[in-house]
Amino acid sequence: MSLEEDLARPRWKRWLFNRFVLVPGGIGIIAIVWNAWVFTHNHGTVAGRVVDAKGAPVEGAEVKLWVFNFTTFVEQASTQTKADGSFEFASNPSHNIQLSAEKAGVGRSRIPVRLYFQSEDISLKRPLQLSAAETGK
Amino acid sequence: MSVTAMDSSVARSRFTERRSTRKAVLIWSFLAPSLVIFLLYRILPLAWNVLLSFEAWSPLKPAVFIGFDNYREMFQDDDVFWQALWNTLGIIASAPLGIAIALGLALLVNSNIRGRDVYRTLIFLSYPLMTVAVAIIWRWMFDERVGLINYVARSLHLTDQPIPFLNSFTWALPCVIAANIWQMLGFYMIIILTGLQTIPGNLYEAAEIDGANSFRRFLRITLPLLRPSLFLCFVIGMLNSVTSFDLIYVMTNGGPGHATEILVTYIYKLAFNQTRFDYAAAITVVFFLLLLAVTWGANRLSGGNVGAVEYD
Amino acid sequence: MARQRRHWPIHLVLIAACFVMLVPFYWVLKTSVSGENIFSYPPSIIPRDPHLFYYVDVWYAIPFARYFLNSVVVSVLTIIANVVLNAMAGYSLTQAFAGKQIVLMLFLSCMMIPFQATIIPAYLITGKLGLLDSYLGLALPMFSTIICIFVFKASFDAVPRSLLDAARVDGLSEWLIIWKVMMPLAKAAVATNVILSFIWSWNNFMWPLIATRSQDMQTLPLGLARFISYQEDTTGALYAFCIMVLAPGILLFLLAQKEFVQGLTTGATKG
Amino acid sequence: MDRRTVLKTGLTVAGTLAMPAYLRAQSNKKLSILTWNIADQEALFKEEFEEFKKANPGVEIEWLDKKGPDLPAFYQTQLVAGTAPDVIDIQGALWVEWAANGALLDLTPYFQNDPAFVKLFNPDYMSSFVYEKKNYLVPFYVAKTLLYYNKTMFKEAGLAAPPRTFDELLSFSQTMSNGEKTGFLTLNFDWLYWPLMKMNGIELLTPDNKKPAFNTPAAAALLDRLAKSTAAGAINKIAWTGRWVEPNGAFASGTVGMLQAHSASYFFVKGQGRWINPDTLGATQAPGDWSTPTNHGFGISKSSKNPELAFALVKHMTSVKLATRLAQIRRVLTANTEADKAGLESVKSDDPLAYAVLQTQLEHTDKMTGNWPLANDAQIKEAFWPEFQNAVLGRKEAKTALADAERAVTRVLRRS
Repeated sequence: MSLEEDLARPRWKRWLFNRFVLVPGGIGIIAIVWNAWVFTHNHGTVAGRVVDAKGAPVEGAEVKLWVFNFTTFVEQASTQTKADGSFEFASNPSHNIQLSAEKAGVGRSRIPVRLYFQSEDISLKRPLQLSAAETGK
Repeated sequence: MSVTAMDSSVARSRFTERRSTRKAVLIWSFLAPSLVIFLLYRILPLAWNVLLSFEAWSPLKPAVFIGFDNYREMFQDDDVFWQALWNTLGIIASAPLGIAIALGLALLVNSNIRGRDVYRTLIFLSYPLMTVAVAIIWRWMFDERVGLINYVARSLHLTDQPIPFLNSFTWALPCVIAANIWQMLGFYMIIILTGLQTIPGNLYEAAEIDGANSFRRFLRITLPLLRPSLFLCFVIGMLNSVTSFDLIYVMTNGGPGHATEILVTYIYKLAFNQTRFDYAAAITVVFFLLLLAVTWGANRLSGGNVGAVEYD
Repeated sequence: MARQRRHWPIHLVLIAACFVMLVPFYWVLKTSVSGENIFSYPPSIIPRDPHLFYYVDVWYAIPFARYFLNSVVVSVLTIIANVVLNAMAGYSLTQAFAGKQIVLMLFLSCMMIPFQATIIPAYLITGKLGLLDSYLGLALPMFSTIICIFVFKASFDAVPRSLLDAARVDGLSEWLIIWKVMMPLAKAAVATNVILSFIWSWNNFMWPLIATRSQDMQTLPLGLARFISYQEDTTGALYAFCIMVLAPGILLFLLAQKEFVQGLTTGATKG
Repeated sequence: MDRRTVLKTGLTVAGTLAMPAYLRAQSNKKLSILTWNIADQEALFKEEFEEFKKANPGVEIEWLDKKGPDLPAFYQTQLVAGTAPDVIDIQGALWVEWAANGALLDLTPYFQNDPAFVKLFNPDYMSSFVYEKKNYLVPFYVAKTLLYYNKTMFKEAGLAAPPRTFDELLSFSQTMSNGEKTGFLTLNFDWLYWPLMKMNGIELLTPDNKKPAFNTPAAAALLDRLAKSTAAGAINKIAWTGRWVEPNGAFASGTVGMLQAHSASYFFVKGQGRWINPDTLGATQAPGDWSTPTNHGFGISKSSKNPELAFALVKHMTSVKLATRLAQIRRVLTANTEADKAGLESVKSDDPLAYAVLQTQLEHTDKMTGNWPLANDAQIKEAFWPEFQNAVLGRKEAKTALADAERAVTRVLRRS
């Protein structure tokens, strides 16, 4: 045994650096990092902007947050857009949501949003564009 | 307690005697845990089934002895039982097909070619899969509308109409068998490879000197010496296939009609969907005897070695 | 060059075989990341607008982490018990003793009892042992498997007699002989045991279904079976779940396959 | 490590692994409830249980949920072991057998004590839970079959309205069938295809449920017609071979004119078929307004140690308030009249099509068929269906098939 140990790497190294430790270890580290990310980014804020057909911000549009429940989307919260057309929800609980925006005379819009984990903080890159043609869902 | 201490102090004969009783105790105590588990989860339940098969019973009702009525009904009146029996035998009969394919592949990856470990790994990969998942995968492959197999068949104009594989009385059983062979193939191959490795190379050399061509060498040397491995393949493969319930349960649930009903699924349905535990028990007993007979027959064919994996 | 030419048909056949073995995996993997309606015809070979959201759906549709943990605990228990118990039983079968044939027959016939027919008595027995709805109760019926006993037996049989006799002359007890002489030579059998018992316990469906009561004790196959229920069939989430369930098994196999595939095949030649 | 230590640690490990999860349902105030594949409503149930626990201090509730096909296996094992859950949610006709075997508690006295509670429910749905004049279940959520039709295909074939008679049903199907397109599909599990028989006046059993009554020339003629239509492609073969996914999926693909199925199909079909909107999909009663229910009801195990408490829990979960919430969240009807009204109201604006579908479930509840209270329903089904299937798929002469089915059904009836 002793001869072998002299020749090979130290025993602790052999126990530590083999694929049976490294692969699960690697997966474990990825899981920890991912969870750390999730814990710091799960406040449930959903932010975005609403614009009209020409791209100008829409103030006072009613934005609704719909949360997926079994077969359909259920209304969870609603808010009004500010002067610059922006809106923000603070406590989205889900990972599969839809946002709808509507303002009388301007039009409406509804978009699905998929998140990578529940309550993921997100700021929409593309604004909701209201159009008169969009009816219902 | 120490054996070393006794070694020097005890007379030779006494020593061997004590040693042999000690050894018997050791052997049986080594066997005991496994035996207990088999007793609890195999033998006792089998005995329960045997008793129940002569009774009329369902949960909450007292058992009544009815003699051979369950067996009489099974053999005389129950068409579904016969269909399930034939389907089960069909699946048993398909095992040699899978083994033949595996034998071919094993011979190929046993040759000295590059990347053979990669081939071995890839071919074996289907065996460790969860059967429920395999069933879902194949259900999806055979899907009538967007399954890959129908897609390929339609693209190549082999058929104009999509074939409803798993809903067809003709196709359902072959499809289930194909999925089963797919899953077992790697396992068969590994067992056969193990067997191939035990064949001494000098036998081949001698045969080559005698001028036997490779086909004759295969027939005269490989096949006979592989018999234990092939037997093992057959027994394990067959038992795995006919006692595994998940694949058919998820793929077809025995349908359409009873086209893919096998004895296990029928037993399960009888017991739990129709509350006929007594009758299901009778079928279980017949099923057990059937498997015993088939295994015994295969054992005779392979050269009568129950130990099956004796390599020496 | 001559060798290359001789081998290409073999490669062709093997590549075709591997293709057949792998295509179903691909088809399911493709479906699980497809962005399009998975029921539109013709199906696309390469997924359009691939996304990972089906996996997110699966994660939240069932307590995936909890089921996963349960499956792991049960599998680990099973693996340990299998390696130890099967090695012991396998060793016993290499020795000559009265009643060996009966034991062999018993083991073999035990393989022929379909589990579905034993559910009720098995449940009652587990109940009597007080192990319902516990990890141990889930794992116990699979603590020893016949095939693996035979694998160990074959492996021990291949250990040269001379080596054992030498060890006995050295005065090693049977325990030490097994532990120090035979087990190191039976690495392949251990690997086979680990993989096979893992497969069986990881895949077990019927027993956990019956033997668990609480949500907290469910295992992954139960989650998968629940997933087949009607609503989820309409999306790729079912296939995402398949992939998530299969991944650990495949990973373990790929990690241990060197010992398994190579060990199993080369180890036996020594006999 | 010597042997003894190994053994000892082994035992300790085993003990700790075995102990914590094993909690026997011995506690006096413990209720267990087993539901049928509705784990998706976990949040709702948890809330309901919390409320119940607040109203009944000291009560513990164990909630179990099993998938449909697995539930019978689980429940029966529990029955044998004497640990059956106090409250169970049962679908279809399974309960009759369990009631006949003495597994379920007769709820009639509870109903008599509480007439106000009984009045909450639709009497037709309520009466489908009666066996030998005793009430065994309280409706949890209900569904019955209806006829979905593909308006686009109707228009293409020049058909203005859905069929009102069985003859129209077949002739419309024939008109719409063309190449890959077929006219009609039905679900076939349980007795969901039975409205087709009932439309033609065919009964399964004599009124006393003692003898088969289906082996008549009229039935043979009907099976012949169905077989011919199937062979001609008017009726899709999947109607007789598929289970749940296949027929719904085929209809969702947009190539089938009509689908006879219950309301749950709507959500499946909608999930798969992107073509579906109020202009393309219609929902109406099948000809003759016949339908077969597949209901869910709560029963109480006879072995329950706290039947009073269990009934209180059932009452709580089917109360107007909670039934309304279930109806709204899961888009089902609960047979609780007030709750269904509220549930429908909330669906109306959001999903008019779902409204139309659910509306059919409240109409013609007096014309339900295929829900006979038979103690050996499953066995009769198993005896009858394969022969029916053989006949309509043209694998057997209708007359022979009916005769064979009669023999098989008689055998089942005689056995019990």
